[in-house]
Amino acid sequence: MIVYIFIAFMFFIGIYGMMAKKNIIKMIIGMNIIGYAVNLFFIVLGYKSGGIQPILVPGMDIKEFVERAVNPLPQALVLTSIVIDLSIICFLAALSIRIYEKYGTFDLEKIRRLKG
Amino acid sequence: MNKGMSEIVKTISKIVVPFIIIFGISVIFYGHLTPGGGFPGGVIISASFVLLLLAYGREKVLSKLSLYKSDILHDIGAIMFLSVSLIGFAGGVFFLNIFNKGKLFSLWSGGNLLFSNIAIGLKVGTSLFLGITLLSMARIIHKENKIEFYEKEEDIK
Amino acid sequence: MNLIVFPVILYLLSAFLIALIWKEDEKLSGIACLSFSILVFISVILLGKYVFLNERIIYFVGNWQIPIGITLMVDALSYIFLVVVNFVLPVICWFSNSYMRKYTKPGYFYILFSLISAGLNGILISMDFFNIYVFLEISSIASYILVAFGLRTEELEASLKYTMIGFIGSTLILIGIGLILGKTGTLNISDFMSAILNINKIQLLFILGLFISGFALKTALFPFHFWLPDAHSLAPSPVSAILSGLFIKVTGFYMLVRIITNIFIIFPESKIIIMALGLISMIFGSLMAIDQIDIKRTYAYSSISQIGYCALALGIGGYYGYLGAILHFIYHSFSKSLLFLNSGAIEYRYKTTKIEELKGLSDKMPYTTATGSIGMLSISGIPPFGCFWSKIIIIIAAIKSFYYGIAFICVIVSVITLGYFLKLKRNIFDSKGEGEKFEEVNFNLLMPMVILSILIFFGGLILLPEVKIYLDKAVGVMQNFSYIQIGER
Amino acid sequence: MVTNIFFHVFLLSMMVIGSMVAVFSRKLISSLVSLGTVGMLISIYFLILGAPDIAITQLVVEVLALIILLCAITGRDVTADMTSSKVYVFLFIFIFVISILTFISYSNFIFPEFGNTNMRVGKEYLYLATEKLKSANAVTAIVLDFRGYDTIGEATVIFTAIIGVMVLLRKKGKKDE
Repeated sequence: MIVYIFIAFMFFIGIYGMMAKKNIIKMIIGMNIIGYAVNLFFIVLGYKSGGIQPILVPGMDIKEFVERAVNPLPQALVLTSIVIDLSIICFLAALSIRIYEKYGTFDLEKIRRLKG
Repeated sequence: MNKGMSEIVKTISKIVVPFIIIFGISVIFYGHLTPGGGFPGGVIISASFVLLLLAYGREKVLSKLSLYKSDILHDIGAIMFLSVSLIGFAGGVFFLNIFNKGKLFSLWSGGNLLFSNIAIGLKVGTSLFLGITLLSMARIIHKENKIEFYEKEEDIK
Repeated sequence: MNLIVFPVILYLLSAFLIALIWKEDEKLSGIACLSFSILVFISVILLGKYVFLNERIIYFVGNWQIPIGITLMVDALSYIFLVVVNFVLPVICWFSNSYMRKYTKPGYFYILFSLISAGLNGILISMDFFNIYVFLEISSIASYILVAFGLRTEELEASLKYTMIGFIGSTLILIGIGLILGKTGTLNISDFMSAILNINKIQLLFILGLFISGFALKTALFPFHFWLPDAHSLAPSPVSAILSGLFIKVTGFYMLVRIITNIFIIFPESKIIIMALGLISMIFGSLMAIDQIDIKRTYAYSSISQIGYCALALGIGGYYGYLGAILHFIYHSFSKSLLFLNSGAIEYRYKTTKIEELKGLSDKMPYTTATGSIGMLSISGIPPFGCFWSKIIIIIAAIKSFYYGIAFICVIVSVITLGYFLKLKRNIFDSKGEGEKFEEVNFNLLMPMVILSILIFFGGLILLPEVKIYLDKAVGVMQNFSYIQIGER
Repeated sequence: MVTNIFFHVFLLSMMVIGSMVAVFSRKLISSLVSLGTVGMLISIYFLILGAPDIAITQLVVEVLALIILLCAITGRDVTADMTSSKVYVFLFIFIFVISILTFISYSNFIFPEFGNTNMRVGKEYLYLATEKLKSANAVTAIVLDFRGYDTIGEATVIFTAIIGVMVLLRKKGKKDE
């Protein structure tokens, strides 16, 4: 139960960094933290207390391996969502470079050319 | 034009980078036996290229692996992985693993796991290197504050 | 039976091949992208025989059964979405073959175009929560890039705002999938449905809330609509045609339909939430669209209100409600894509889409005026054209389920829509202003618009009995299909 | 694996502090560095939770994300002003309080109990990976064979991002500009 509270704290810190900050790079950092919190949430869902990693070591018996191993499904999903977050950050870095070239600053207040 | 970092960083990275690349390749090839696989191995290899990029500056690295070559490799990796899945059509279903499965701990054990690992490793490795070099090329010349690329034509080819 | 995977694979193959070989050559990449999209349309037509023969196709990727592997499923409802999406995409690709010459490096546009179409088709055919999320991510990232394709200042900022809000939507959906994985351990929808019985209702309500807010954010229903006008009006015209014609419908509306009518069946009151959201966004969209100064912004606000129509029809439910929702989706896709292509043709000649700078188009550009006015009249619900039939059916559905107030509001909103579209038509097409006139756009830009307007013109034919059978099957899917039936067999 | 809860709580509290520093610090470079520490801690925590290849990927991907953001920052303004827009702060506090209340009151309904995971499909994956596919690493077997269709989508996501970087960093958007 405590683990979920910590993950929720990280998630809301990320959302705060994304919403309340006016600097584009700070927003990207906030998105990064949200991505970390959601990935951590997935892996924590698949944890079995005292479980071993889902990779068979030569000396181990298969029956006992299947009993004690951690749930491998969330780990397969986190592999995908880590790389999705990396590609969004890569795209946003290029976008922020481009916006810096046009506006001369990362600050969103001066960028408010679009109304509403 | 940055000429890379100090002499110490250059010599150390010259020693360390071959080991990183070998470690990345071993993570890719033994993906279905030891922890790792296509993604981690590919990302490790692109990290080693980026280390060279930071240590030696852009010209030396681009002379070895120019943007055009990494662009081609990056597409070939994607098509290879798609074709590994299309081979499954020969067995009747989209993603069928039609190769024989082999023994448990041998290298050829996972059917088409090995080929998918190699394809994904190639793709991730070259594409992240391509992305980071492009991002690092965008410099601002403060004269007229316009984005000035070093992307001269021969740089690309 | 392997045809089911072709829509996704062919578009992925076209993206990778264009990137590898034809990226630098403008003409060849356009022709390659057009030929691949026509190939996909043909494979979707061939797929039809299987879908309507044995009610639905279930396809196990890699021959792994239900809970292990990913299963793909196409039934009558997703088949209709597939046909509409894969008919409009080649038309837009044909239009952009000559329109995108104005932009530098159009080869990248065709790569991203085929990636968006791969994402849309991937969502329509898959039956696995995480698979839907991955293909949603592909099409979303490709659409973030396409909004910023012109690299002008407003487009970059609109793309930044669109990315932030799209990322929040995707994270909400991902957390919902995480909760499903945590509680039931499976990702397959039919396996999740069979494991649903031993979960308490609060858990399900929480997951349903996350999904509805995530997909409502993607489809720009009322509380989350503020990103849509900037993103759709500043993007290049073929891109805004894809975005507001197909993208918000497939990623938002189709998924809402699946979640409300097929997955979370034990919560009938979620329909009321969707009806309320649809009602507000319907009214808000049409009111905002009245005093716009830019053609494409009026179209963007009007697509917010039309999406409200579809959501309202979905919320009303019953045979007529669902039929009205599907019909309105079909006609609105055709006519909104036509309108955005039309504004693209005007921009191609006049270099601007401001209303006061465009005067008297009808004397020099007769075909563009004809197709544009057909699109405008159809969306505002004039009898012979397409959207009239769907709006009539939605009003009948509202009356049949005794929501007289809602039926009355529907009529008022369609009158307001008629108002601002007639104002637009009078100012741009029929006014006798001076200023230098440009001659008609060339054949390549014109034929896509003519095809779409012919389809809208003969919109009423879809209600003929022999065509209506397919619609009734799709409505039947919405009424009594639940994913749990797949698990039993 | 470490079982007592103290180690988990210590790492998680370090992460929360690190992410706080990352969001609230004034200079962008220091917030990036603290982002790096958060990524490192998460990679260690993945190891403890029994996910070695996720730990490798997370470590290297976090380093690359750091380098990407540094590329965006170098040569441009390095400090961010601290004032945050008032409207969003109140909106955020409102959402934060509401969700924490619902979180605490319903948490044992919503979230599965920490220790035992629902192995409904996980067990079959472990069994099938070792018996049928003869592959020792169950996670790679899932990623590439059982759910390989996801990984095609995954490879396309990286492909889209790199095409996006190429599109955004070209010199001129429109020809007539």
